[in-house]
Amino acid sequence: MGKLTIGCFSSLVGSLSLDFAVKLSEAAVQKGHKVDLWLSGNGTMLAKKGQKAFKDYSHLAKKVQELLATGNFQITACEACAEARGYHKDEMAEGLKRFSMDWYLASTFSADRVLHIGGD
Amino acid sequence: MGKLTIGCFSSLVGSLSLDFAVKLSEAAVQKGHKVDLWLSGNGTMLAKKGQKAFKDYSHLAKKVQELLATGNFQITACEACAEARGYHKDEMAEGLKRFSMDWYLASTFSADRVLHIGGD
Amino acid sequence: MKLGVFVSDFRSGSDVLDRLTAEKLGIIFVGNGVYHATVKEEGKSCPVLDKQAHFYVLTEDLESRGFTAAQVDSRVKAVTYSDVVDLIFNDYEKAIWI
Amino acid sequence: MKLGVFVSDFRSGSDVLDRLTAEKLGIIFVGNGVYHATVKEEGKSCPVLDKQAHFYVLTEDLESRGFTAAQVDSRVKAVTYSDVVDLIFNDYEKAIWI
Amino acid sequence: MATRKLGFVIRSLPYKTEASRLALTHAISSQTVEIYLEDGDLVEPVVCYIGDGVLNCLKGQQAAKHYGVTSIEQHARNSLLLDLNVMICKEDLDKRGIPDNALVLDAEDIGGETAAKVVPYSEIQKVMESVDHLLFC
Amino acid sequence: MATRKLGFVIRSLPYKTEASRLALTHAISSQTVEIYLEDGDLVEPVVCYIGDGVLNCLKGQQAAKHYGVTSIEQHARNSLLLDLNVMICKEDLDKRGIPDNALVLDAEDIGGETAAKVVPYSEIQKVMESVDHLLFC
Repeated sequence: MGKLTIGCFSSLVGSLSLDFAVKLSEAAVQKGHKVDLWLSGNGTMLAKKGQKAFKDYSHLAKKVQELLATGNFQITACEACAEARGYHKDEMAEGLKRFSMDWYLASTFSADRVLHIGGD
Repeated sequence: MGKLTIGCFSSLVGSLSLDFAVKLSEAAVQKGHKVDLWLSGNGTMLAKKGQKAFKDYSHLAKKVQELLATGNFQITACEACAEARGYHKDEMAEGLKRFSMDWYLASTFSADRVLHIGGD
Repeated sequence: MKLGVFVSDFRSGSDVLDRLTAEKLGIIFVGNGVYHATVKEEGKSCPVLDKQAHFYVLTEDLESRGFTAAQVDSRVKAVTYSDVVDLIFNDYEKAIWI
Repeated sequence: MKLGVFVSDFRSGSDVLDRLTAEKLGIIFVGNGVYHATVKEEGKSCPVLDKQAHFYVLTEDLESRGFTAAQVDSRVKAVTYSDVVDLIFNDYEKAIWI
Repeated sequence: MATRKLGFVIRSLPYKTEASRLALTHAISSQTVEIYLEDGDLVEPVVCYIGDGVLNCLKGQQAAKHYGVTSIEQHARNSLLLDLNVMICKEDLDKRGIPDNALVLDAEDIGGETAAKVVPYSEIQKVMESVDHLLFC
Repeated sequence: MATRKLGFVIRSLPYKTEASRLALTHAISSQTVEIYLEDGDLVEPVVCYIGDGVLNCLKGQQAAKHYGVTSIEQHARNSLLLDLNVMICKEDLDKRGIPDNALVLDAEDIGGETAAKVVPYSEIQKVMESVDHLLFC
């Protein structure tokens, strides 16, 4: 069993890249791997609590909570990227962490595989 | 003097398209025109209050307030697009309105020119 | 029609641009579109500049990317945001962003 | 190296892909990359499929866009998210997203 | 009493951005715009698909099943249900080898009365010239 | 005691997305990663610019003046100030007619000791093969 670190910079709604990252995380966790998901840039939109589920928009909050409950999944948002968008500490969804970018690099240190989704 | 309606779907940070929309609005207002700015999709990120100014990121909140103060500038965010991203009514920056998409179409009805920035 | 086209990207949009026709056509390079006006590839300037059109480039976006007006193709006129407002209201009836 | 490349777009990235070499190269079409595996232009399939590589397409993204596995180029294997996890851990040492 | 015509021209691929989805939802919102206008005033959208944008019109999109989001197909059907004027560029379909029967051309089964039209690019150019404002995405 | 090498390969244009900016800020964050690691463990980034990505390296970017945001040039200078290993693809510069003197190649004036290297693509390919993980953007 291995560890996969995914970095995702893509926005919550529209690109479906965050959806990809979350679904890939789910598939990996189901196979017994550990996954770290790092949100930076517009990807930090996923970290905001209180997202309303509409049929027209990606809604990943529930799946993220299920993954967190397995204990084999961590999700961390870039602190500065979040603040720049007006997402403050008390607006973070439950179970998500906030750190500076070095957290991601530290996660890759012990990762067997890294997938960096670097654009919008 | 005319009326310009701008629609912008691009994210707050990164693409600089929202920066373009705000700077174009400013230049138009300075020349005596009226401007309506419609935020939809990821563009609604501009509507969230409490965005912290960092040097690495676009920070348009101040300029928007200055434009609002002229009385010749309106800025309205798409309600559903905002809610899907977890931006609720009480998190809106001061002076910004929220309506459904028909507000934008109504604005184009009386506009002399429309510029629709439709992608990310 | 008199159509002003904002070209905001370097590597996409040419399929749209190639087919557009207008009685008067203005092409305004903004954002990463400014590379069309400044970068030669294999020594050749960008094919879009061969189109029958009036060309403009936004000075603010040019300078943000490390270019000066002196590096702009001679067919392209450097303009400011203030000029763009006049282009929109006075020179073109419709404006699109690609 | 054994390199798995996630190709997520239809109209960009070919400049990168053309130059990449690897002892074992896997190309996994995801997102709008799935059009590489399904759309022929002027009757010709996408040039990227002529590259010496193993090709995969993510079924979920294929079906989301209105295609079925039957419409996929014969050189491309349809895979699921679960299969992609195995590709990442078992078949390729490095993975990149373009 | 006046009618302003808006031309939504969809040139983007579906899903990678929200561009085509939002174009359709905005065009559809013309149905309720009267609440902001004076009696008799109207905003009339026309939707044109060109270039890669024609790939938005494919039938059988299973985005809801796989990602829990409404497919662009469903939005296209809604636009036809509400009898919007919809045109798809024939040359761009032909170039990509897409036959008419692969497209969402009507919403008859749910009560739509107007079918989308597959037309040469020259017809779309005419639309661009005739509308009051153009909205590309 | 181990060192893991990360290859950041920047192929995107500046400004249209945050890709190149975030690649640089993430690479730079390697300077503080030790707080999360055991003594002696390191993460060592190398930054390569290929394709349109080489346009990130142009000198004289006035993004701060016009848009109030740090230019990518400034981030590139910071990466050199911190002595990161930086490579720029020669073929891609030549193709676009960009001379070396138009590039941010060092940060000597602010105390950087390591210059960026203009290298053939084959050198960058070797980097891709030698690093532990590749981060394209």
